[in-house]
Amino acid sequence: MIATAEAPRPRPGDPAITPELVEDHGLSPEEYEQIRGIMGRKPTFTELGVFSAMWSEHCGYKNSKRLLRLLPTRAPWVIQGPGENAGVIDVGAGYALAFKIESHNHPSAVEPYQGAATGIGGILRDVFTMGARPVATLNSLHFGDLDRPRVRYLFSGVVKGIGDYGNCVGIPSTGGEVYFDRGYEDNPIVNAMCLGLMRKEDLIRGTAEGVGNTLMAVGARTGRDGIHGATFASEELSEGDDEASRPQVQVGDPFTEKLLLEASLELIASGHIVGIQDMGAAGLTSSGAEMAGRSGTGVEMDVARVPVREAGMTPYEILLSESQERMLVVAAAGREDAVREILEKWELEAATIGSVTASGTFRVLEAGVPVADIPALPLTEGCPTYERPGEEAEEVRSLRDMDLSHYISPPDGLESAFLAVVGSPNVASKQWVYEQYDTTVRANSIERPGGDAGVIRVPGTNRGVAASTDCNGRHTYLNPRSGAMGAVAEAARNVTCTGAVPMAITNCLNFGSPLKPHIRHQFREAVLGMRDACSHFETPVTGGNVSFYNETDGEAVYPTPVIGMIGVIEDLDTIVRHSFRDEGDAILLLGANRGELGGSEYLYAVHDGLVAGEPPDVNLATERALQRCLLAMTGRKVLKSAHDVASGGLAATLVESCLGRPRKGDGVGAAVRFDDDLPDTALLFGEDHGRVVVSCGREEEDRVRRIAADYGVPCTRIGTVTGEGAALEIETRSSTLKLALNVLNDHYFGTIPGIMSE
Amino acid sequence: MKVAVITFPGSNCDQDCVRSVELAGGSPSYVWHRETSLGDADAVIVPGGFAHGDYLRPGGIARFSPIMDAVIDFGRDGGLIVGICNGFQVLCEAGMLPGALLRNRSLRFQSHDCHLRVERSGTPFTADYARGQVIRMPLSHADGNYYADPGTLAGLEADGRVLFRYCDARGNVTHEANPNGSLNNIAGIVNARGNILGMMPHPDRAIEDILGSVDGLPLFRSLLAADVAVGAGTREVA
Amino acid sequence: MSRFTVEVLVTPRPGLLDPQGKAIHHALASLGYDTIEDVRVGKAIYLEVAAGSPAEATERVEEACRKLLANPVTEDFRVTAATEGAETATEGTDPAPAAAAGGVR
Amino acid sequence: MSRFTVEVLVTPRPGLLDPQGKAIHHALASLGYDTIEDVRVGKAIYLEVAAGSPAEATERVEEACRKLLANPVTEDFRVTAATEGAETATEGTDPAPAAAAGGVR
Ligand SMILES: Nc1ncnc2c1ncn2[C@@H]1O[C@H](COP(=O)(O)OP(=O)(O)O)[C@@H](O)[C@H]1O
Ligand SMILES: [Mg+2]
Repeated sequence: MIATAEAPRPRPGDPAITPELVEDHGLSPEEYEQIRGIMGRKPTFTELGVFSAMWSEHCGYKNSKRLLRLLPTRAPWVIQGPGENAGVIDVGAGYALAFKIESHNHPSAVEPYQGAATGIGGILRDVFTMGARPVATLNSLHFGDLDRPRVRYLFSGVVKGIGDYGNCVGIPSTGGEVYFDRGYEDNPIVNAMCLGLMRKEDLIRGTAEGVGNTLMAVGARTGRDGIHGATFASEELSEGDDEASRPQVQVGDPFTEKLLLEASLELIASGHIVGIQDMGAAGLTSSGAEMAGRSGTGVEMDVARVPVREAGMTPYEILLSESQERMLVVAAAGREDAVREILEKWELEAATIGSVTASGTFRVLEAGVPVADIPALPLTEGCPTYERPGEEAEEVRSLRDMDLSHYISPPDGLESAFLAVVGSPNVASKQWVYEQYDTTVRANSIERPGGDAGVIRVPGTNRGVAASTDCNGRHTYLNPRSGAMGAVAEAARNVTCTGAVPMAITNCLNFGSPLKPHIRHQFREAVLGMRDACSHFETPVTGGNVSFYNETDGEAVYPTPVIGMIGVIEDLDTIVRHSFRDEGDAILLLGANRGELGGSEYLYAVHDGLVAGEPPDVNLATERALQRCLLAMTGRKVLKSAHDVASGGLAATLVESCLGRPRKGDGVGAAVRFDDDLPDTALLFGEDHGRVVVSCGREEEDRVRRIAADYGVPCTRIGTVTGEGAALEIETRSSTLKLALNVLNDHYFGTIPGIMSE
Repeated sequence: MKVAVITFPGSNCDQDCVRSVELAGGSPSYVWHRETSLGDADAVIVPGGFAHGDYLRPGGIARFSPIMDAVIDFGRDGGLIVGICNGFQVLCEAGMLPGALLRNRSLRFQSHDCHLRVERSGTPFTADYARGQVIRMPLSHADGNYYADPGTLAGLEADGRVLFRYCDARGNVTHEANPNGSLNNIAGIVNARGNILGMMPHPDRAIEDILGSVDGLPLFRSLLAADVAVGAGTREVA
Repeated sequence: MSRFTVEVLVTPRPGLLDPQGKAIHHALASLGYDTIEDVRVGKAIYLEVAAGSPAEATERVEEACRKLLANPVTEDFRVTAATEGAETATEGTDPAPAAAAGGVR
Repeated sequence: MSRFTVEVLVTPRPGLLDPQGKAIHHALASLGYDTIEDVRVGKAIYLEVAAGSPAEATERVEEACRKLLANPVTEDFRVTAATEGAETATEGTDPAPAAAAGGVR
């Protein structure tokens, strides 16, 4: 297949290719044989490294690809589905939205600050390389219990890393989520999502088209950092790995990122370039090979022309380095100087490193001497994929089947349970987190973090884009299929509560090792649940990311399929916020109470960390009706507030609706009464899906009821908003609670700052 | 009125300032930091962001950008200059305003709304506010802890050069209302001549109802209405 | 028991990107300092320690460095003990004699 | 022309509140380091300078400190020149002899 005269030969100093070396590269003997077949000869060490990276789980999706094909990906508004740097949808008024979520779990476990920071950097690049200007970020974080010092260290480092990076680049954070559960003890989940807007015509893809066009390396210099990060992200951590993982730590440079962002958008607008891609996982290798693979061309590059940070780097290192803030650009032939001029304005380096060829191969030279020459398509698309049968862990089945009846009564009374749930780190306000993120830069943040979904304005219009990330790992642990469905349902509900129509999702699938049958079971079930919900809601999947091997010493994280949902509000005047507003307003519940306590925060917070029971059932038809009903209400502007019920149940929803924004002393009271025939704990703390608490002026109550009836959604008047400074009063069939707002304030807003200042 | 908005590499709020000036009825233009002239600008805004990444010290490197000589001359001639957030830090580093902005007391980046008490009306920056008015706008910084040596601080107070102070919703200047540890709850000051303002909070993010506040607009309106001709001497702060 | 001032210098590990150093280098170059060829930035931490001897003070601080003051994943550190103007290097062949502390200006 | 490593230590001026130092002090205390009585945090900047002599290198860097590296309102600085392991203090009575560079670990 390759002209022998020019075939690469081993470099002096290359290690011999032994079965051990192959194994160290994460490749099985069969995979190695396949590589030999593709090459028609023995690969060089450099080529082995390239294959190892491209055929890693991270780039090659070995153990997930077949299942992921089941996901719905099409809708008339989808402009770009999975396979590109980011998905793209039409959001109207001539605008397209690019969005994507990515994990940075392993790097964050080793070095939380840099790991999380570079996670934000990578996801921003995925979005602006599509030609879109990043307008918002979200982050989904899962940590172990906060009473562990190590967890506090990880938590504060991750949050600071996300903040310092995003703030410096000037992208507002509009939302996210944080969970604490021992299921994430040694393996934090750090997922970052980015949204970017562009005029539809500015979309550009990561392709290397046009034989003779020029490859340019742009941005930061290449160092030895993160070498083999893609393989590293695909292996489980073991005790003592901190030391061994050190050389792989990547340091983020948000200032360079900001320059790269501005320069890239200017380059794309200039028309001097035909393709651009982030050098993300597996760096120059994946960007070069993927761009060639997508366009059916080849590329040839000389590593000696790549600007490096350290002397003496080998081709292997240069190809696999994951130094941050770098891009590969394909410049139209003859426009190299124009490209360079734009980059110089932004004080960035650009080096011509090669060109687009017709060879169909990924060819690499070192000062003119060939060191790698691999057919591009087999490299990018030929990664063997596996779908091995899975089996549910016995332990999970028995937890799910556990009889919860003797946990129904709270050991220290209802009020104490109420405060424990509202003040548990999972339910309590995440203000401590999002106040470290710039939430208002660029003056388009219409709904900031703290409500159901963040809303960002499409500049120059009265349209908004809403976004929410959701995944309750306890629910997905106990039942991956309904848990994943629930994550999609909750994300859609959050977006809908603001008045936005759910449009599409991106997802980040964080799991343990796919080599284990019970993990494969979790993965398959979660994908199927996500498929069902997305199909039903007509919210196709436009992209995402799979992160396997989130394990330490054999302990896997909860299966955590994080959903990033996008919604569109056509008229921002119809936006609805989550907090109660005026005294005398009617409070209504949309949806029915079933009192499902399985996998609830109540069990965890009040019953010593119990994770058990069947998680709340998801009825897709009911959810869909609820979404439509809410949108009819918001569209007709009959609501004063809407807030969904999720973690912490009605208790959390009511408290949040009363307290509103995190400024002490604000807030309004409420008097509510439930007539349901349910135990108090099940009623107040059950996390049943399909419910939203709304409020409206008294004069609108009838209209609200009528709209609910039109959509077949149960609608119950449960109470009235009372004046400022009042309390939250709750009456059930068997109990009465009166909770002063300042007490609720201390529990809801005080918990996390209290723990973190210890 | 023509307003030059300086863009440094790393400026993030230049667009917000441009929009604010537009909404207030002025004509803004961007001036890249490598320029050496402000053209025919009648006023200058040094916007927020992370000029040069805020590496070394916020504003420390930006202060040496080529455009800064023109900005310094402009200020020396009595031209009106507003530095917001990072812009305030740049102006302090350039010696155009006294003092320095240290790391927040909390050591964390802080992004949330704050209340400010307008300490003086009738200045080119606060003409459209009433004295003692309580206004609300976002703040967003890691280094906003205003510091000046005791003599300088006493001078600022004696001359009435503190224009904005952090306060609670009712206008009380309290320790709890101080978000970052600034001495005397200082949020914004002017130079001795009264033509250069630096402030940490963001009036440029409080310019539309839908953003939650319009309390920043009067600042831009005041600026646009102030008739200060560069080089024509001063309009002393009343 | 005396009181010792212990100096800790924390520096980014070699090979790791130092964005701050890079930016300062760039800034110095554009100010005309073209003979400055590289810049790296770390932290200087001064601790006042009550201890029976300089060695004891140093030991305590070294332990604190490993535990808290330096991030072992990204930083190296160096500890020097001193009391009332007399410094004692904990590494290096000879203890350094007195060096005046305090600023140039 | 040789290449010298010049160390610059930038510290908060005495009397100035040092929130970072305070936080580290607090953290150390809660880790049980109760003999540590005060902490102050500054910057350590290492510059590689091409110069004909250590004195020349130092002089250049001192100038850079006054101009850029330290903020005179809030910071003091101290410059030390060194080449190939030999350091020369620019202040203090005697030039200090060699002190090994490099990390403890
Ligand atoms: N890591 C985070 N970053 C930014 N905002 C966050 C983060 N975690 C939580 N929030 C915000 O806090 C609010 C409540 O979060 P959460 O309890 O997860 O809401 P919900 O249950 O409605 O999804 C949301 O507005 C969310 O965006
Ligand atoms: Mg919600």
